[in-house]
Amino acid sequence: MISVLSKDECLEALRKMLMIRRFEEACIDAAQENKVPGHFHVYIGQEATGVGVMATLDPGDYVHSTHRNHGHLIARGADPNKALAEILGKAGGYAGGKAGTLHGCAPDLNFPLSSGIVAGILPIAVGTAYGLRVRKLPNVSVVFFGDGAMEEGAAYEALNLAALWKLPVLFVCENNTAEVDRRPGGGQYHAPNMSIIELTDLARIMGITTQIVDGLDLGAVWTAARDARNRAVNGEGPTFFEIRTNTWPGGQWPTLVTGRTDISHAWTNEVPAQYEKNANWFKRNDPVLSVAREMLKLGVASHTEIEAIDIRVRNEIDAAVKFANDSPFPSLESALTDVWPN
Amino acid sequence: MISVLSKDECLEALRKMLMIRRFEEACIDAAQENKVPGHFHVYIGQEATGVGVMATLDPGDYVHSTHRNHGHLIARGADPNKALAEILGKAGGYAGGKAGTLHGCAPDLNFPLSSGIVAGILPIAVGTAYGLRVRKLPNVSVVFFGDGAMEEGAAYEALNLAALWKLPVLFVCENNTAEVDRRPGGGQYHAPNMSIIELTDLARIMGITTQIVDGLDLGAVWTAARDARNRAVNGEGPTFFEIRTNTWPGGQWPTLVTGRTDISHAWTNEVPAQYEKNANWFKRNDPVLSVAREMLKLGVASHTEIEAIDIRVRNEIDAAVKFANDSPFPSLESALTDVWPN
Amino acid sequence: MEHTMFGEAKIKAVGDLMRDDERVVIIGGAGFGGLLHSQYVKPLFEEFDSRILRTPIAELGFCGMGVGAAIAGLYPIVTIGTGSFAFEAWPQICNEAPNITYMSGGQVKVPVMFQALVGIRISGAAQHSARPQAMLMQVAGLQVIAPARAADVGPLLKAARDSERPTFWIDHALLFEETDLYPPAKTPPALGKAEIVRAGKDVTIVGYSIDLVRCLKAAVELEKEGIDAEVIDLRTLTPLDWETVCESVGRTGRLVVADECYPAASVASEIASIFADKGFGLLKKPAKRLNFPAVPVPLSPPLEIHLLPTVSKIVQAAKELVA
Amino acid sequence: MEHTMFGEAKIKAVGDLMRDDERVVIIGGAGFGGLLHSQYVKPLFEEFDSRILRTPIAELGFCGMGVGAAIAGLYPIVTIGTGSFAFEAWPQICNEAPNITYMSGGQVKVPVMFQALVGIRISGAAQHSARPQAMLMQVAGLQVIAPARAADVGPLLKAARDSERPTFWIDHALLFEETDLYPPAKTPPALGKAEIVRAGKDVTIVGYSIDLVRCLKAAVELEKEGIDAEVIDLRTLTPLDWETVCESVGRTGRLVVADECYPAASVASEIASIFADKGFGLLKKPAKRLNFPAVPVPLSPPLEIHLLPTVSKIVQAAKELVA
Ligand SMILES: Cc1ncc(C[n+]2csc(CCOP(=O)(O)OP(=O)(O)O)c2C)c(N)n1
Ligand SMILES: Cc1ncc(C[n+]2csc(CCOP(=O)(O)OP(=O)(O)O)c2C)c(N)n1
Ligand SMILES: [Mg+2]
Ligand SMILES: [Mg+2]
Repeated sequence: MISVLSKDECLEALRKMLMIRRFEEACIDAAQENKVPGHFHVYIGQEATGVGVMATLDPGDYVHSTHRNHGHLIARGADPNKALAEILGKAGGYAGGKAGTLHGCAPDLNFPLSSGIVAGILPIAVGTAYGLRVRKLPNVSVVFFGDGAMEEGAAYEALNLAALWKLPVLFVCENNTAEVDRRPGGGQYHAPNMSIIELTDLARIMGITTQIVDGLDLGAVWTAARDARNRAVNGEGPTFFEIRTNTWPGGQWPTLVTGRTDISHAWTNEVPAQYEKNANWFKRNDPVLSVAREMLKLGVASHTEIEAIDIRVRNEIDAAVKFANDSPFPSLESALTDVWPN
Repeated sequence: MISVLSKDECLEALRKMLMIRRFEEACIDAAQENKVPGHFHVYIGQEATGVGVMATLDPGDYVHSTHRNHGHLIARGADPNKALAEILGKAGGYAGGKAGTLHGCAPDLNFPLSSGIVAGILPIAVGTAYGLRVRKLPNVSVVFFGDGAMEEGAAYEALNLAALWKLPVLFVCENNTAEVDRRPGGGQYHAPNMSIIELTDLARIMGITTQIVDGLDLGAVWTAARDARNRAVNGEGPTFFEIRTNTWPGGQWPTLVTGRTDISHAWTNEVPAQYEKNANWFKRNDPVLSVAREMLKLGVASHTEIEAIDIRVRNEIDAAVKFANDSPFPSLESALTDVWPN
Repeated sequence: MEHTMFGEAKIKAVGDLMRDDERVVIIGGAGFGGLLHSQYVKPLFEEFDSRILRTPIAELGFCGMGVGAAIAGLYPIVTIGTGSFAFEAWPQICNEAPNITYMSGGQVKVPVMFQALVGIRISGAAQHSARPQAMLMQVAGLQVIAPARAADVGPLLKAARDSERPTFWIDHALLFEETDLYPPAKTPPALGKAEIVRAGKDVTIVGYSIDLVRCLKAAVELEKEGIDAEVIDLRTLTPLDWETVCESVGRTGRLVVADECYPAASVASEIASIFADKGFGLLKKPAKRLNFPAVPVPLSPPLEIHLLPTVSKIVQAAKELVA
Repeated sequence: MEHTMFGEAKIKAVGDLMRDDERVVIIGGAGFGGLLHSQYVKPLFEEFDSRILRTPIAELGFCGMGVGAAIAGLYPIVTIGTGSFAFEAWPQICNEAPNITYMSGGQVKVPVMFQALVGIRISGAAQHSARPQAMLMQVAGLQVIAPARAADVGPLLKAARDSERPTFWIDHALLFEETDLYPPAKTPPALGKAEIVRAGKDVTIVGYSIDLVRCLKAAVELEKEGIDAEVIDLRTLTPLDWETVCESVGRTGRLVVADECYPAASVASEIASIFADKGFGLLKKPAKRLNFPAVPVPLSPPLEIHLLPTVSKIVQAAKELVA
C-alpha cells in the first residue's frame, strides 16, 4: 500500500520506476542495434523493489548489487547518461567503459562495484557493514541479489557472519521466479534449485529477522526496508528479505517481449492484442502499471500528472541515449590505467 | 541403550572402542617420542559414534572422514598395523607413508582418502552417493565431520545437493563441543562460531531427516544409523545426525591428560587422584568406560570378560606399534610414483 | 574432417563417449558452448537427459560431487560453465581431486573431467574472462588439456578418459565455431604430445586453444609475405611437451608464443623458460611472448582487443624475428 | 637488527601499523605464525583484542568481508592461516578484490591485505602445503609480497598499506624463527624492488621467502669452497623486479633459482624465462631451476625433504655452474 508514502514520495518513486523501465527499454533497443557489449540482464518487473528500498536509505549507506544492477543504480540516483554510456563501453561511462553492464557502479553514491559472480557480493556487503560498525557510523549496507544466489555457499557464509556480529546489513533477495514451480530440482537456468522451499528459512534459523514482501507492493517494500534500516542502525542486526516478483516474460534473454510500456494501460487496462499470451503481465505483474494504478485509485496523482512524469523521464532517457551514443570509445591508452590506485 | 544389540554385537563393539582407545594412546606415545610427523587429532571421547555407526554398514558402503579419522578407520575394520605405520609415515602404511594422520584411508574397505580440509569431504561423499545411485547399488555413503565443518559453505552446498536428489547419504556431524558455551562468537579454535544454534536446523529446513543423538549411548547411535541406512537404501533420502559428545580434556592438542585408560575404572568407579579435576571424564563422559558399565549392568559381560578383551586389544596394538616402528621409511624413489593411476 | 566446427566435434565426442560407456555422466549441465551455442548442444542433452545432473549454482559442491562420483566408479564430465567459475570450486579441483591417487598410494582413482569455457570472450569483462590454465599447471596430479582443433577433440577426450587421471579440459568461449585450418596429423593425438600443425623453417610459433587458431591464421598471413612459419599446438599443458618445442626451435632459432594468460608465470613463461635450461643456446634471437597485459580484462571491446594477442600481433612479432 | 627473528619482526610490524592507525583491523585471527608460535603472537592479540575479528571457518566469507571492509575505509589484514586455505577464498582473492579498482575506473580502492602461512612445512602432507604464489602472479591487480628477512618486514608492510593495493602477503611456515644471515641493505626495501643481499661475482642465486634463506645458507657454504655467489631476494613477486636479476646475471652469467613451487608456470619459470627475451644472451650456461617436483607433497619426512630445494641442492647446482 503506497498510502504509507507522502504524495511527493509517491511521485518520486513512480518517476524512478519509470526511469528504470525506460532505461531498460533503451538498453534493449541498443542491444538490437548490437551496441551492448556482452550479455546483460534487465530489471523489468522488479522496479518496485529497488525503488522502494532505496527510498529509505541515507547517502552514507552502502548499496551493493549483482549482474542485474541497472535498476539499483537508477533507483540510487545514478546519472542515466553515465550509466548507459558504461553499459555501451564508452568513455563517458561511470568506469570509462571498463566495467559494463555486469559491474554497474556509482562510487560517489556509495554504490561500489557490482559483482557478476553469483553470491560473490554478499560477503563484500557484510564487510562494508563491518567497516561501518568499526567506524561507528550510523549507516547500513544493503545488498541486492537473486534467489539463485542462495544456492551458493558464499551466501550461507555471509549470512552467518552478519548474524554472528549483528552487523547492519539488509539482505534483499529478489526472487524473480515466484511463478516458477518451486519444487526442487527443476534445473532451469533461472529456476530454483533449492531444497529449502522457503528462502527465508535459512536466515531465520540464524536468528536474522526475515520478511517475505510482495514485490508489486511499493509501500510494503518501503515500510519493510525503513523498519529494517532502523533496526540495523540501532544495533539490532541484519534483516533478510525475500521480495517476490513475477518473472517478466522476457527475463531469460532481453527482448521486448511485452513491447514498450504504454503507461496509459494503467488506466485503460488494455492488453494489446499481440501480447495476449502475456496478459497477466499487463493485468497484474507489471509493477510500473500496478503502482500507477494504485496512485490513481488513491487519488495521489491524475493520469495527466502520471503522463507528464513519463514524458519527462522519456526525455531524460532519450538524452541519455544520445549521450551514450555520442560518447567516444575510451582511448586505447586508458586500457592500462587504473590497475592500481593513484 | 545397548540392549538393542546382541551379546556378540556388544562385545565386538566394546572391542572396537577399546581398540580405538589403545590405538590413540599409542599415537600419543609415539608423538611424545617425536615419531609422528605433523599435527594430529585423536578420536578419544567419540569412540561410540564411529563404532556405533560402522556396525550398521555393509562392505559396499562408502565411509568418508576428515582430519579426525583414526577412530573411523579402526571402527571400519582397518588393519591397525597399516594404519599406525601410515601415521608414522612408514612404508608399511596404507599409503606407503604418503598420506599420514590427516588423510587416513583403507581403500579395500571402501574408505577412500580422508580430507584435511574442513568440510572438503562432504561434497565428495555426496558424489559417491550419487555414484551408488547411478550404478543402482543398494548402498550408502557415510560421512563423518566435525561441528566446525558447518561453518563452511561447502557443507551447505553438499547438504542441498544431497537433499535435492534424495541421495543415500548419512551425514554424521560429530559435535565434540557439547560442553562448550554454544553462544555464537566464542571464536575459539574448536568452539562453535555458528549463528545456527541447533546444528540440525539447517538440514531440517532442507527436508532432510535429522536426529540429535547422545554420543555416549552406543545403542542409540546404532539404532539411529541402522534406521537411517534403511531409509537411504529405500530411496527415502539422506539423514543428518548431530552426535553430541563431550570434549575430551586433551582434545585441543593430544597429550594423555586423563592418563592411559584403566578399564577397571568401569567397575571400581575410581577417579585417580591426579586427575581429580577431570572427574567428569571418568564418571560420565568417557564412552569406553560408560559402555563397559552399561554392559556390566545389563549382565552382557563380566569384568573378567571385559578385561580379557582389553588384554587382547592391547596385545594387538602393541604388535601394531612394533610393526609401525619396525617398518622402514619409504624408499626415496617412491616419492615420485603414484601421481597418476597405473 | 577439417570442415567440422570445433564445437560440433566436441558434442560428437562427448556423445560417443557416453554411448560407449554408461558410466560416463554429465554433472552441471551448463557447459559445452555456453548459452550462445545451446542449439548445438540440445540434441546431446536430449539424448542423454537422464545422465545429466542439472545442478544448482554451487560449483564447489558439484565439482566435489564429480570427485566422489569418480571414486565410486563413474566417469563424470563436470561442466563448470564460464572458466572464472572454476575459482568457486578451486579447493576441490586443486586440493582434493589431484591429491587422492597419490596420497592413497595409487589405490584410489579419480577419473573425473572438469570442463570450462575459459578465456577472453569479448565483452565478458574482468570477472568472466579468466584463463585459469597457467594456475592449473601449478597443480601436481591434475592433467590439463587445451585443444584447438576439431580433429583432436574426440581422440583426446577418449585418451583422457582412458588415462583415469583427474583432468581439466580447457575449452575456449570463441573456439566453438572455428574449423580446422590445416589438415590433421597422420598419427592420432596423444596426451602429452604437442603437434606441429604447420611445418616451416623460418620461425616457430607456439599456441594452444584459441591462441593456436590465431597462430595458424598468422601463418597464412606470413606465408603471403614469404615467411615460412612452423606452428605448434601444445594441446596438453600438463604434461607439457617441451621436446617438440625444443626440436622445432633447434631448427628455426626463433620463437613466438601466443598465450591469452597474464604474462607472469604463464604458459608462455613456461615455454620461454625452456630456453634458459633444456633448450639453452637454441634461440638465435630473443623470443617474443604475446600475453594479455597484466590488467583486469576491460569490457569495452576496443580496449579488450587492443590488449589481446591478435593475429596481427603474431604476424608482426614473427616478421620482426625473421627480419 | 640482524638477530631479530622474522616472526618477531612480523608481530612488531603489525603492532606498529595498528598503533599508528586505528583503521587497521585483523580479520581471521588464525594467522601470524600458526599454532606453533602462538606464544609470540599472544601479546599482540591481547593488546588489540577488540580489533581482531575471530571468524568462523569460512575463508570465502571472511576474505570477502575483508574486501568490503577495505572499501568502507578500513585497512583489514585478513589472516587465512595455512596457505592452502586461500583456495577456499579464491573467488574473492582472485576475482573480486583485484578487479574493483580497475573496473571502477580507479574510483574504488580496496586496501586489503590477505596473509597466509604457505609452503612446505614438513609433514603438512599434500593438502596443507600449497604454495599459491605462482598462481597469484597470474592475477592482474593483486600485489604479491613474499619477504624473507626480518629487516624487510616492517618497511614492506607499511609500504603495502600505503600503496592501497589489494595485497597477498606470503609468509612461510618455516620462516618464523629464522634470523637474518646478512646485514640489511642501506636503503629501505621498496615494493617491486629486489635486493642483492650478498654481492658476488661467480653465480647469481635467486630466491624469496624461505627459499631465500636456503640460498643465503648455500652462499655461506659456497664461500667456504671458494665460490662467490650473488644472492638476490625477490621480495615482491608482483610487481617483479626482473631488472635486478638481469643486471646481476649480466655480471655473473650464471643463474640458480630456488623456488618451492611446482615446476611448471612457477616463480622459477618466470625468472628463467627472462633470459629468453629481456635478458637474452646474458646466460653463459643453462640456468638451474630448483623446484619441488610435480608430485603432491608426501607426508613422510624423508620423501618430502628428498623433493625440496634444499641448501645442499642449491650448493650443488651452483658448483656445477661454476665448474
Ligand atoms: C559463480 C557463478 N556461477 C554461475 C554464474 C552464471 N549465472 C549468471 S546469472 C545466473 C542466474 C542467477 O540467478 P539469480 O541469482 O536468481 O539472479 P537473476 O538473474 O534471476 O536476477 C547464473 C547461473 C555466475 N555468474 N556466477
Ligand atoms: C578450510 C580449512 N580451514 C581451516 C582448517 C584448520 N582446522 C583444522 S581442524 C579445525 C577445527 C575443526 O573443527 P571441527 O570441524 O569441529 O572438527 P574437530 O577437530 O572438532 O573434530 C580447523 C579450523 C582446515 N583444516 N581447513
Ligand atoms: Mg532469479
Ligand atoms: Mg569440533
